[in-house]
Amino acid sequence: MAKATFVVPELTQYTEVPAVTSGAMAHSLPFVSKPEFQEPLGFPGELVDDWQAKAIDKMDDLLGKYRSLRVYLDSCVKCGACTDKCHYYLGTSDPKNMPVGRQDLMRKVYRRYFTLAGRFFPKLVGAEDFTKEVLDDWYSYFHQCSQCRRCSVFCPYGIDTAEISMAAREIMDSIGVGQKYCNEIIAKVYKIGNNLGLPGPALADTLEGLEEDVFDDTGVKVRFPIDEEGAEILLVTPSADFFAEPHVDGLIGYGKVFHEAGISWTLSSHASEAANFGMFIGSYENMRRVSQRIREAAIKLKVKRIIFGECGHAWRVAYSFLNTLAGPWDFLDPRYPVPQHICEFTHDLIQRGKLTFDKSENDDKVLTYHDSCNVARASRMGDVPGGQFDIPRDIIRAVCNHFYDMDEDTIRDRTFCCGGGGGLLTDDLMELRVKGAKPRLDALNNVIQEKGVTHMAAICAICKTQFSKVLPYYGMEMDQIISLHQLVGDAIVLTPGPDDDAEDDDLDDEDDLNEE
Amino acid sequence: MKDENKAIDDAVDPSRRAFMGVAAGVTAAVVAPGVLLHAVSAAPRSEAVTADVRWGLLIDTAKCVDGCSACVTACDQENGLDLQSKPEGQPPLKWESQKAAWIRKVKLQDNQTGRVTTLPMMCQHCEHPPCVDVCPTGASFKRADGIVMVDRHLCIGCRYCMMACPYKARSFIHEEMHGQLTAVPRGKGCVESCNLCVHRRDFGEPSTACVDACAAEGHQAIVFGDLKDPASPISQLLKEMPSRQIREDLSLNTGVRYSGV
Amino acid sequence: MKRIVYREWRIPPARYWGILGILAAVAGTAVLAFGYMEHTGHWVTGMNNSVVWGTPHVFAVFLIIAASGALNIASIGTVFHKPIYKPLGRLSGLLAVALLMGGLLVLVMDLGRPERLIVAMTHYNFSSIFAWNIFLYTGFMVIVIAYLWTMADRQGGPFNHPVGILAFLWRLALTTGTGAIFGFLVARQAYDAAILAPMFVIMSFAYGLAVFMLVLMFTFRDEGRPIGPKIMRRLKNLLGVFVAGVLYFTLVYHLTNLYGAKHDDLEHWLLLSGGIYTFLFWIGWVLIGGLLPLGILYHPELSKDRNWIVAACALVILGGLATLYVIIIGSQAYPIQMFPGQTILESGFLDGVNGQPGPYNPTIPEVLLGLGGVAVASIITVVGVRVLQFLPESLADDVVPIDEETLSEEAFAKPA
Amino acid sequence: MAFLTNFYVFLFYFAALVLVTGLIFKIAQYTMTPAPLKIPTTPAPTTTHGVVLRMTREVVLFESLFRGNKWTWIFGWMFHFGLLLVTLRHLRYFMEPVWFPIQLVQPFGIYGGMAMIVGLGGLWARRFLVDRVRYISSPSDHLILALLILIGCSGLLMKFVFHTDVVEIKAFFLGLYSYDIQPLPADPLLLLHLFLVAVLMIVFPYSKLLHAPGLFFSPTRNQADNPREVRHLAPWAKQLEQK
Amino acid sequence: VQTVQAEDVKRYVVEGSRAAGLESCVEPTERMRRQHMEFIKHQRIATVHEGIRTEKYSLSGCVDCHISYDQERVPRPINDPDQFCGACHAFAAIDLNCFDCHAAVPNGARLDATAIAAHRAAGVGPLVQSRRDGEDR
Ligand code: HEC
Ligand code: HEC
Ligand code: HEC
Ligand code: HEM
Ligand code: HEM
Ligand code: SF4
Ligand code: SF4
Ligand code: SF4
Ligand code: SF4
Ligand code: SF4
Ligand code: SF4
Repeated sequence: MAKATFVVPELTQYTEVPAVTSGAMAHSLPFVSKPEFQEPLGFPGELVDDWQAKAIDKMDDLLGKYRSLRVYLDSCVKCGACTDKCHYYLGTSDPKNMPVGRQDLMRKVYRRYFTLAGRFFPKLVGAEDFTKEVLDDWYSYFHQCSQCRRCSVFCPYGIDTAEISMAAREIMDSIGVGQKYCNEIIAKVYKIGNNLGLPGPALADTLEGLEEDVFDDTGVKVRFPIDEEGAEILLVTPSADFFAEPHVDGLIGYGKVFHEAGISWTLSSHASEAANFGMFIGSYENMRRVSQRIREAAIKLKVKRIIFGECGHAWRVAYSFLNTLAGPWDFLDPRYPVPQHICEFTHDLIQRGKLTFDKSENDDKVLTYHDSCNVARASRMGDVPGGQFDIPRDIIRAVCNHFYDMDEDTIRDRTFCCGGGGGLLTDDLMELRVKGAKPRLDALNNVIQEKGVTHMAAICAICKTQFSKVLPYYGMEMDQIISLHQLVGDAIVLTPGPDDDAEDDDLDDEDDLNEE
Repeated sequence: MKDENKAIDDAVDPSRRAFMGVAAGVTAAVVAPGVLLHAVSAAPRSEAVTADVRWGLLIDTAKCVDGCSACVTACDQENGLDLQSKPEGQPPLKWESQKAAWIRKVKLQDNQTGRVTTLPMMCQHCEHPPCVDVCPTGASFKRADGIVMVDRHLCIGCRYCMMACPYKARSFIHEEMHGQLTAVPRGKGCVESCNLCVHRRDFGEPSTACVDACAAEGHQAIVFGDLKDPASPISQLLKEMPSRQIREDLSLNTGVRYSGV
Repeated sequence: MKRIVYREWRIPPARYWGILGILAAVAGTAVLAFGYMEHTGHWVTGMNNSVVWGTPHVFAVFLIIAASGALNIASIGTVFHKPIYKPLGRLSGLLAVALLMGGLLVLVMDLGRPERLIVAMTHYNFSSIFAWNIFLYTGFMVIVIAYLWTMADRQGGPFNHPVGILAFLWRLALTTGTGAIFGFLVARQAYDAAILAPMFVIMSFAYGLAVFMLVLMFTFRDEGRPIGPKIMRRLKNLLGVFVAGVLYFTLVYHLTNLYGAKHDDLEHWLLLSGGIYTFLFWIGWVLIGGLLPLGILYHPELSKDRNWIVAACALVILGGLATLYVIIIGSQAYPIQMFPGQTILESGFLDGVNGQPGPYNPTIPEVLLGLGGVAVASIITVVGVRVLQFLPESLADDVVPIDEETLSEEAFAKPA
Repeated sequence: MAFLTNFYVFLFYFAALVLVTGLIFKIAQYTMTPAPLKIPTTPAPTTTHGVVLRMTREVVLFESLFRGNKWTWIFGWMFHFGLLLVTLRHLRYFMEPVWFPIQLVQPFGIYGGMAMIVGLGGLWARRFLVDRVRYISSPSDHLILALLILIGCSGLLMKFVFHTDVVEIKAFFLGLYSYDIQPLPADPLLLLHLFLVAVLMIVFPYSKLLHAPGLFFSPTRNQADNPREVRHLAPWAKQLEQK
Repeated sequence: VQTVQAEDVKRYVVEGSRAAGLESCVEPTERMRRQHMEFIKHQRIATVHEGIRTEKYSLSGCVDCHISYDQERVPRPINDPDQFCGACHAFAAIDLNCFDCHAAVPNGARLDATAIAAHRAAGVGPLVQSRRDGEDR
């Protein structure tokens, strides 16, 4: 178990709403970005001199660009419905982690500079000057929001604190106060093509290794192609899928599904990253720049369809924004939505009876499913609202015998964030991540106790990384979190391809040799 | 504006006073006989009724004549019940079962002796009225002087009192009313019953419409009076002749007594 | 013990709105009927000065006592410690509130002056059982809502048992109170029986349970949630017991009436020569509402078939309506005996001339109004199960708690 | 008397001006600001028709709040529904002849007034009792509640205890339409009621009361979930494209 | 429907009614305009429950004083939309249901045939008969 410099909360049967403890998380902040990570994104390297005026200008600019920001800053009535909805508040009890508390950090500045009441009666309406202290609060607390949008579900006006966090981060970036983790990664994408900075050849190597592994395992040659021009499908998947556990098992699953579908596909080294960190920092320009890589790859590889692998934030950008940011997609096959989610693809095959499963392969597991927040609340799958809840569950039921949902209040669009989303998946924020995971783990623990659940499936790279990291803090095993497509891959019954036999023989020979 | 209103029609004014029954101008004298009789002799009550009196009726069935229904007609007229009109399209028999009646004529035959009796039935003004007990809002109430009536400003038309009354004395107004008498307001949706001509009581008149009518017919079968005053004619008569309450078994101590049943 | 998972009723929106639409249409026609009766006056109904309460009251009283009976399920779970009924508690509470609302609405809509409802709520005559019932009904509503809260909210857990007991007692008082509306009418012979109040209680159990079972089976089947044979068997046996109870009380009621010579004539009339009322008594009350369902429920084969159980529940409900028709309307139609030993030859009014019963023929608006109450109760139920977690996810045999009388207290301390 | 009347005449012209121009300005501002990205909170309807339905449910039933917090929902809904009834009832002061539906709603308006007070009371209590809500409340939040409660209580007192001359009030307001000044009855409660109403009208476009129009412009609620089918592009984003 | 201009909403007392010729109502006018409903509600309890008939706020008293007549000398129902109670209540949109039950014109006891003849002779026939609200017209 990882050692903690903070007190790990006890899991409770139900997540109780804690009493307000002011300033409990004021010390939590991520490393500040260095100039070298700032500049590629078009941001000043460090805090500019007249930052206050610049920030207000930037705010004015954003208010004119984003209706969400303007309406949300005006409309909140402080009804309090959101106060107990954020997992970070529930885990840390810091009132500035209540969604409305977080918004108010910006709202007080907005009121001071943009409303009559705030200009004349600041005390009355809680308006404040944009001071250094306020800026510090911003930096701290706007990096304690995973942009999960749980607050927006319950707010009577749909006020989405994520929008406010994004705007705040963009304002801070614009005056030179960036967060290292996000900005460094985005810079890497520009340079290399993915978050992890894996160059093309390395990727090809890894994939080759995968092909071998699968072959060893199953005796069937399942291909993991990259940069193959003319393939039918371009698969864009989070770079974590290329090597990290449990992600990579998901990638194997996709490969097996494509194999069974008999459709040609390819990865791209140019767009080897599904996640788009531009969203985390609220920067339309950067988000667009990252997205354009996918367009370029699709054109270059002459694919007909684009499919996204398992990643929550990636899917939000893909489903909701890709058409806006990198569209129009008129050069792709119009019979398929652009883009599609790998789950939609698999589900469709299952529906059409194209896949055969041996469910008993998964009998060693009792499953539950974690709705990743950006899939659940910011996007969709299939053609009816709510498909994003049913399609993954249908798939799990098709490939497993034992499945139980967690408490109704913590799944579907009420799902709790894993605690690591929104650009916070960095070790400098470990305390926040551990505490923020508590509400989700309370519910998980419940089904573990009551239904004997052993594993939780998820379809988000961040969730998987976050859980494998924080589960041990709570006395669970890091491998209790798995990819949904790992389950698919494990249960799928593969049909040997035409070229399998030959190699099979080789293999047999090898085996014989080994035996001898 | 006031000045304009002051321009009154002088010709109308005096006769209007006549209706009020306050002044007796020249015109009033002409109009008088029918109208004023009632009003002039009236001395409106100015203090609350008390329990010093208890109004009641004594009905001598021996004097009540088969075929006569003067009391019923009189009550209908006095209390404007004849102003009810059958709603269009309602079958007459059904209407019979729905229109309000405060008093009714009943003809009985003794199963043993075969003797035939006729008598008028109205609210018996019970001392312990079940209708009052059950009324949820207290609309059905007993006045201090023993009159049981419905405050129709409170009545919600639930008809529970009708369920409770052992004498079927109460009626529900099933239809919209027009042209009501000033003295007897009446409207759709409330329950009502004989109130011993309460407006006459409060204007100090000596008897009820039914009593007057019976007397006018020369039958004198009904006597009205104060049951608490030993000197009143009704008390005297009650002492003289045997009388009983209908459904004595219920011990309601009715204010209406019958002799000869 | 496994935790019971409750979940909103998640049928497809089209079907949900379809159901709501139909119910709203029924409720809408009831509103029209109300408007018609209100606008023209009550002469358009079959009610008159002899039969003052008609078909709407049959429906209203049915709904009200069924409300109390529906809560019985929750009581059995909480008060009588039968854990197998616990998963049904929430639905039971919801139905109780819904049916009561439906019933009261019908009562109010039938008032001669419904706009004076506020008068009824601000002026009380405490010698009137009716006025008490207003408190009983509103109190019931509040208590059941509190009870639902204790079942659904974690913080409510500790209060579940006490509130359950209170609800149970209140419910008995309520049914007794409803029965007493009739019981105190000394004027009417048929109501002059002490047994009426307990009979209403057992009737409420039977009708409430029948309605409950229908709703349970309908909602579960529509969404494909499982109901295991174990709980089904328990429910149907319980229904059988209650139906038999109603029959038993009916027997006692008529025997005592026959025994006391003073009601001979009434009994003779009702059992033999009462026309429609005699028919409804034998065919509706005894056969449809009693013997037939009993036959089904205890038949070794039929009683295993869900469709037959549904049929039995429906028969109990139909029989219940017939029963109340006989009790409420028959007893008014039977002439009041004002002059014992005399025959009324003529009367200026419907006094039972020659022993004739009072006339009453239900009219369409009355029936529509009554059905409107049913529709409103259904709407509340449907919306309730849709937006809140009333229905358990499954009642399959392996999910429902084992029913052991001796389960430790702890099992109850934490409601699911 | 004449002074009072003139003061109120001025006050109401001014308040109405502020309210109307303020609201128009705000609404125009909201309309003109683009929403560059599709951000409906899903599951969301996929058609405009569905969005209308969702918005109706939000406005009429406060659906999200219902899911969020039952107590706040009960009180909040009571208050707003009461306020709606009261407003409808009040329309009688501003129209002649009075429309039939407004006539019908009169008696319910009174219950609406009571419900409004109860609702506001509950909402206010929560600002003291729940620590989280106490934390987020600023003085203005309390003041607005106080203002509304005072308006409601003065109104109810006029209705039930200290009657005022409704007919003259109506004449006063009808007169305002045609600059034909009619005397206003000088009943203190009425003057208080009207003064506070004018204050409410003036602060409306400058306070959180903007939530009423705001809801209709909230992108998480008013967008259809169809980004894959329809390309959604804000004008300023289009310019990026041309670069 | 009558449209009342702002300037003439002041007074509702109808021309040709007895009130039109008098200085003031049973209470000062300002008071009546605000309080009349309280007065008559109080009166109705006193009358119905205690039998007190002399108080000045009797509803039949209001009708008697405020009623007006048409050319035929027939009284106009007081709750008509252009009559005293009716006009004001329509303006203020207040439901006035008293006259569902109460006579909206002075309507005393029935006259017998001789009295009617006497009235005819005196030339006040229609006037008196109309007390039955047109019943005998
Ligand atoms: C003695 C005759 C008389 C009786 C009885 C009477 N009123 Fe009046 N009423 C008047 C007169 C005269 C006025 C006009 C006073 C004025 O112009 O200032 C008036 C004015 C009014 C007004 C004010 C009308 C306006 O336009 O300002 C109201 C309201 C009113 N009466 C109601 C009633 C009610 C209710 C009753 C029954 C309790 C009643 N009145 C009984 C004579 C009477
Ligand atoms: C000056 C105009 C005016 C006239 C004339 C007038 N009323 Fe009213 N009346 C009102 C107003 C205004 C109210 C309502 C006051 C309030 O808001 O409570 C009212 C209320 C009432 C109420 C209470 C109604 C309720 O639902 O609370 C009654 C009863 C009533 N009036 C009877 C009469 C009768 C009877 C007459 C005719 C004799 C009459 N009024 C004439 C203005 C008038
Ligand atoms: C359902 C019928 C009904 C309605 C509606 C009704 N009343 Fe009455 N009212 C009566 C009856 C009946 C009496 C009793 C008369 C009697 O006992 O002489 C009465 C008596 C009165 C009296 C005392 C008699 C008098 O002439 O002064 C007053 C005052 C009165 N009502 C006021 C009102 C007012 C004000 C309203 C409307 C808000 C109203 N009533 C509505 C039936 C009604
Ligand atoms: C379309 C119309 C409106 C909608 C949908 C709406 C919705 C809401 C909702 C959902 C809330 C939060 C819940 C609560 O605290 O009650 C709220 C609060 C509030 N609303 Fe409205 N509202 C509307 C119009 C108005 C108007 C016209 C007013 C004022 C005159 C108003 C005054 C308030 C106040 C004062 C609060 C805050 C209550 C508190 O402090 O807790 N609303 N509104
Ligand atoms: C210019 C606008 C307004 C005028 C002229 C006005 C006038 C009045 C008057 C005269 C009454 C007394 C009604 C009676 O006696 O029957 C009243 C009552 C009342 N008013 Fe207002 N008012 C106004 C605006 C408001 C507003 C904006 C609110 C709410 C926020 C409000 C809330 C109430 C309430 C709750 C009552 C009591 C219930 C009722 O009688 O409807 N009023 N108002
Ligand atoms: S978006 Fe998620 S993390 Fe951010 S404030 Fe809302 S609930 Fe909290
Ligand atoms: S739920 Fe919405 S309106 Fe309520 S306090 Fe939170 S952000 Fe503000
Ligand atoms: S008037 Fe006299 S005699 Fe005639 S029916 Fe009546 S009580 Fe009998
Ligand atoms: S006779 Fe009937 S209505 Fe009359 S007092 Fe007795 S119970 Fe009441
Ligand atoms: S009908 Fe009227 S008087 Fe009779 S019980 Fe009901 S409320 Fe009372
Ligand atoms: S006392 Fe009067 S009200 Fe009663 S029956 Fe006789 S006439 Fe009718």
